[in-house]
Amino acid sequence: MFSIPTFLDSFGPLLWAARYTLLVSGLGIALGLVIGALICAAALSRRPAWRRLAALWVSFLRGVPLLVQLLLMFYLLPVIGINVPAIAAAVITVGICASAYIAEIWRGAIGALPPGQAEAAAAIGMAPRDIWTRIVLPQAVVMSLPALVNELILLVKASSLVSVVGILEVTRASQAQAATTFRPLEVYLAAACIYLLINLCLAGVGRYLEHRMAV
Amino acid sequence: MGRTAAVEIRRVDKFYGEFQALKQIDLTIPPGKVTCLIGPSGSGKSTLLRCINFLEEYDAGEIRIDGELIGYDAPGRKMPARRLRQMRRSIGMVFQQFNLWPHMTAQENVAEGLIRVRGLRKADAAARAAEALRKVGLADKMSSHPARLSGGQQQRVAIARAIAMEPRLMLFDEPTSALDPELVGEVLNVMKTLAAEGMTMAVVTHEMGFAAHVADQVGFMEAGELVAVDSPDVVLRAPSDPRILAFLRTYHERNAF
Amino acid sequence: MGRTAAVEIRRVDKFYGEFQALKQIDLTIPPGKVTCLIGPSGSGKSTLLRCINFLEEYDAGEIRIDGELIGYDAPGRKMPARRLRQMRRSIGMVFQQFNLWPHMTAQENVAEGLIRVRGLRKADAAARAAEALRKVGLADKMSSHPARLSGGQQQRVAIARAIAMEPRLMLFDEPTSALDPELVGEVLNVMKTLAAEGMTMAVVTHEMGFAAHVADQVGFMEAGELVAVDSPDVVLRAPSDPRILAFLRTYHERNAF
Amino acid sequence: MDAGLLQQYGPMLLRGFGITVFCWLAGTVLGMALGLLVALIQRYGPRPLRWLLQVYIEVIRGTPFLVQLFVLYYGGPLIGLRLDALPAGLLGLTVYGSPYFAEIFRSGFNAVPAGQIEAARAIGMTETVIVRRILLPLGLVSALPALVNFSIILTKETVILSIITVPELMYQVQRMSTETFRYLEANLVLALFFWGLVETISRAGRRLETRITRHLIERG
Amino acid sequence: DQLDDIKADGKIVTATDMHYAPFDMLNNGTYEGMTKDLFDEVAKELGVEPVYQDIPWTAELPGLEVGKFDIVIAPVTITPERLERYTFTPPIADATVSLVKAAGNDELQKPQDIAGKTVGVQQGTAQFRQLQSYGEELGGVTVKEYGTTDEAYADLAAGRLDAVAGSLPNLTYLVKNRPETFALFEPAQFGQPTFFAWVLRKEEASESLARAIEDAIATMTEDGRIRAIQEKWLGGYTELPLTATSD
Ligand SMILES: Nc1ncnc2c1ncn2[C@@H]1O[C@H](COP(=O)(O)OP(=O)(O)OP(=O)(O)O)[C@@H](O)[C@H]1O
Ligand SMILES: Nc1ncnc2c1ncn2[C@@H]1O[C@H](COP(=O)(O)OP(=O)(O)OP(=O)(O)O)[C@@H](O)[C@H]1O
Ligand SMILES: [Mg+2]
Ligand SMILES: [Mg+2]
Repeated sequence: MFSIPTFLDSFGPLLWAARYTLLVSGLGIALGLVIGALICAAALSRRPAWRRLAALWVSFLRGVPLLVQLLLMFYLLPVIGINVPAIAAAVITVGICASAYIAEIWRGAIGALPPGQAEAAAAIGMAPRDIWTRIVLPQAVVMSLPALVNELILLVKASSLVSVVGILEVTRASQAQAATTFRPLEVYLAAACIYLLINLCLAGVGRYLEHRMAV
Repeated sequence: MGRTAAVEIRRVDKFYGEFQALKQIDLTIPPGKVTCLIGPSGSGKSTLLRCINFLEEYDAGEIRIDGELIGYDAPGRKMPARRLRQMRRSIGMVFQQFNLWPHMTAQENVAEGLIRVRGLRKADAAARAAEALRKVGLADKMSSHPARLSGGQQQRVAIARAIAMEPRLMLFDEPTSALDPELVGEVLNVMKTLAAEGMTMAVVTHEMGFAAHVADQVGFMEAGELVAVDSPDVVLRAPSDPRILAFLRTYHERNAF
Repeated sequence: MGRTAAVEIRRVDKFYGEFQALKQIDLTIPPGKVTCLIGPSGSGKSTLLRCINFLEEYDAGEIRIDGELIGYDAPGRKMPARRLRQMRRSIGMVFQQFNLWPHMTAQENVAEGLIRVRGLRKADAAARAAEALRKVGLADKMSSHPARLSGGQQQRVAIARAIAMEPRLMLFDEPTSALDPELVGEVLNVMKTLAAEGMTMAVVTHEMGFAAHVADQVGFMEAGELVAVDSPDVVLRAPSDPRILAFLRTYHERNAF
Repeated sequence: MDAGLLQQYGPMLLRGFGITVFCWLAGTVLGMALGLLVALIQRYGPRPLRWLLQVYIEVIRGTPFLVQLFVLYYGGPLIGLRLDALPAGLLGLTVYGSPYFAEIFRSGFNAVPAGQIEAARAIGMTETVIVRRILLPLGLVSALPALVNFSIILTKETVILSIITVPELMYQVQRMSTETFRYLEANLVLALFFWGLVETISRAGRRLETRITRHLIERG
Repeated sequence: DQLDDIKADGKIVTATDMHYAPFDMLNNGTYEGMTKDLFDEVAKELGVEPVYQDIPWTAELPGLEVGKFDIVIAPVTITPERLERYTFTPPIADATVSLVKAAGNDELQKPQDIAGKTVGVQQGTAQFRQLQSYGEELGGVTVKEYGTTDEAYADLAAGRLDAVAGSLPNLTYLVKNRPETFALFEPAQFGQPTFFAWVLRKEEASESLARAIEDAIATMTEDGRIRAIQEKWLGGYTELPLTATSD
């Protein structure tokens, strides 16, 4: 019934494809965190224009499926004369999409911070950038770590969508493998193991940080 | 420490929605002097203090630090954030609820402003923070986080944090509420030294003895109004206003033992 | 109000990691009496109070409320949560940092325990909460959330919240730190009434006058040790221990004005 | 999109959208409930159970929904578990969402200041009451945006239900595009429907957020 | 002109969904299959280098339309509707719809036996249309649509389906790989003869390219290369028409 050799044999090609999963999600995460912080800052800014921009950003990127965003990036940008290599398009799209979710997570955590702490910093004339990076974000990041790790894990899995622009990552490789062996169950389980491995690492880092940064 | 600062408060109103927390406040805080604010709970003392560094936006009137209007460029038009920041750099504040940063140790709490605002190098800031903490008797708690400090220890970190910045104007909101009498004495001495060095101070306090001993002038607030401002001799030792008399009566009864 | 309660504390130790916050504390809090705890900042007063209702687990010794050991069934074995809860229902506490529930109004803060723990109906609880808030002078702030209250107002809500529960034993951790002298006098009166009605009270305070006037016995703590326990006449008015003498000196100097 | 196309595929697409919304709503509500349960057991339960739930969280959270659904639907019959597409889809969605919700609740709980829970414990409130009256309302303040976030992500996970032949929106859109080659229109329809759904969810979330934080974001 | 551009570049950019055995497969990340063997030869005839890209089926035709690649070399069934919208090369394989069942299912022997049964098929394919009309002929067949054939096969193995309809080459390859699970009907085929071919944009600039490929395939049919490739992958040879038509 269940073919263990197929299951084991799948790991070779899938692990090879995991390079791209790691590359796209890794860079996507990095980009998402940076842009997410900026968008979150904009969302909490005093200036209505910034706030509107952030709201629009979040609304668009959460509203339109990542698949569609990728297709837009890859198939529509060339129409207006911008051509990006597949891997760059994938990383940028994934990062930008993640930023919207990350910004919302941080916004929530910041909402739960006692306002007195930012006040104490503002009262001595600290620049907003410093208040942000030294007082607000460190605490918000710790507080939101579980939700953030959630999001990053989702991002690793969502990176499978980049196959539409021709990148052979784990999910795509497993589909290919399933189609040659006609044993999708075995192959998909192998793929699940690889995702699990990556995500366990992420969750582990999250737990570790949570532990270390807890005060 | 630079030149000292003076504060002029003119006809300031402050509303929270319908509720008027400050009513036409007029007060001059002379440079290099200690001004104490006393008055019943909820009378607007904290609100007034917070208006001085514009943490709270006042709705009418003017507050000038060394002649410079704080918060507004012109009536109703806020000043650029950059200028406000600049002005705040010479103003220190100790909050009623301390507002320590929980993710930093006592020492880091004090050093942070020195590094980010005064631009000190890390090592110098750490040394100065240690020095300030020693002054308030916390040499052995420098690497504790606020959650592991007692109430009085937290309050002293807050005081050290403000003092280390060497502001020209210092706003204290009940800086000794969580301190034992001995420490109150010590903080009082620290403040006397600072005053002697020319720092301008505005202190909200419930410790009449503290006010009587350290203040150059005392303001009495009630229900959003500044009822009286004068030397402690007048306001505390020989008050004429019946509200102040009532306010002080229980105090004297209780503290003579 | 039910039968009054007595607390017996025997050889209690408390460690935070390496740091010993309480050292072999021995103290009897007699029923229907007011026991004040004074001492320098960081000496372990709050910690001791928090051990009494087992918010802090003590590491050695025994604490008995009316003869019943709190927290443990036997040395090292914790009591069932249910029994602990039962015991806590007759113990009230006013926290040094108030710990009000920010999502509830002042009135809701007070009524919550009455409904959930005492089992009162909503309307009755609201009425009793209003009554308690009136007692501490907050009739006009009943529907304000804590974030909109001044420091002293918050503290009074915390006091009202504890008093409304009519516990047999009350633990006050600096219940007047944010209050003005007039209010301190009022709270003192409230406490005197409660004591007269037979409530047992343990009060941590920095207000020596308060302790001198209201306490039946005063304990002086230093560095985790209970240095002296006796009547206020002995501890405050005629102390022999040099540490207590030093502690009180600045106080008297300052408060006579 | 021309009128003929709309006439031909409109009803089908609408039905698909209805099923999508139903699956999402049921999956979110049930997943949130299960997640809350998991988070509470993690906080109060006995150690072995907590450990077990940790494994549950990591495994379910760490593997793709597609695989879970595939194993449940196509692998289940191998061990005698035979479900129809819709029940399988709902079960899958609920289980899939629960660890994410559990973690969000956990982080919300962690953000509640210890003192406010102590104040409740000190008067002898039961933990159930503390959870209901203190922990949840205060935990929700910081958790709400993350909850809304994940609910929105779940809307998109519903498209995966198409692989087990649940006739939801994606299934219908794919059908339309393979039959008519109107890929752009098909994707546009998909995007529009999802955008509408997501926008509704985030608006509702914002409204709830302002309601529960109104009293908290004043001075400390 | 597209052909000129390709020649100038020296390479032709293609797209195919590399999981459609035995046509397109990824073996440890290396592309192989019948399509590749065929197109390698075609590219040789054109005198250019082939560039192979793995693009999911759903993104192939849209990508072709916006010019992301020159040609879709995934085997696409020729249908009248598609002929209206795209230019097809001559057929490259037989696509006639066939049926597969679970091994050991003796109840089903010939295609007519599916009357009243549940049959799976890939969504939106030409095979789907043929299955549907065949079902009507037989007086009722429950047709279940799947996103990819993999899921249909999986559901057949899981016992929810009685049969799966697909193109003969695919099903042959499936049964060859998992004889213990799947078996072909006897005969397997039931529908109109249909064919797989490759797809180009329907525009003037593509016409010369289409003709060049047509010529290449004709040459390859003549010199027996097509036959060799078919035998290698399908285990037999079917003669194919030399122009793209659908009856
Ligand atoms: N955000 C707010 N919204 C509404 N009312 C407020 C707000 N903040 C403060 N108040 C009210 O303004 C009044 C003045 O408050 P303030 O904190 O200045 O009092 P205070 O004199 O410092 O009192 P205390 O000695 O108790 O600290 C109080 O009655 C308080 O209830
Ligand atoms: N969680 C903790 N971890 C480590 N040390 C702690 C912790 N909590 C308190 N301490 C230490 O225990 C000592 C006693 O603290 P406690 O809060 O009981 O002091 P206190 O007498 O109430 O002081 P204060 O008058 O300033 O409130 C202090 O030195 C404090 O730093
Ligand atoms: Mg105040
Ligand atoms: Mg204390």
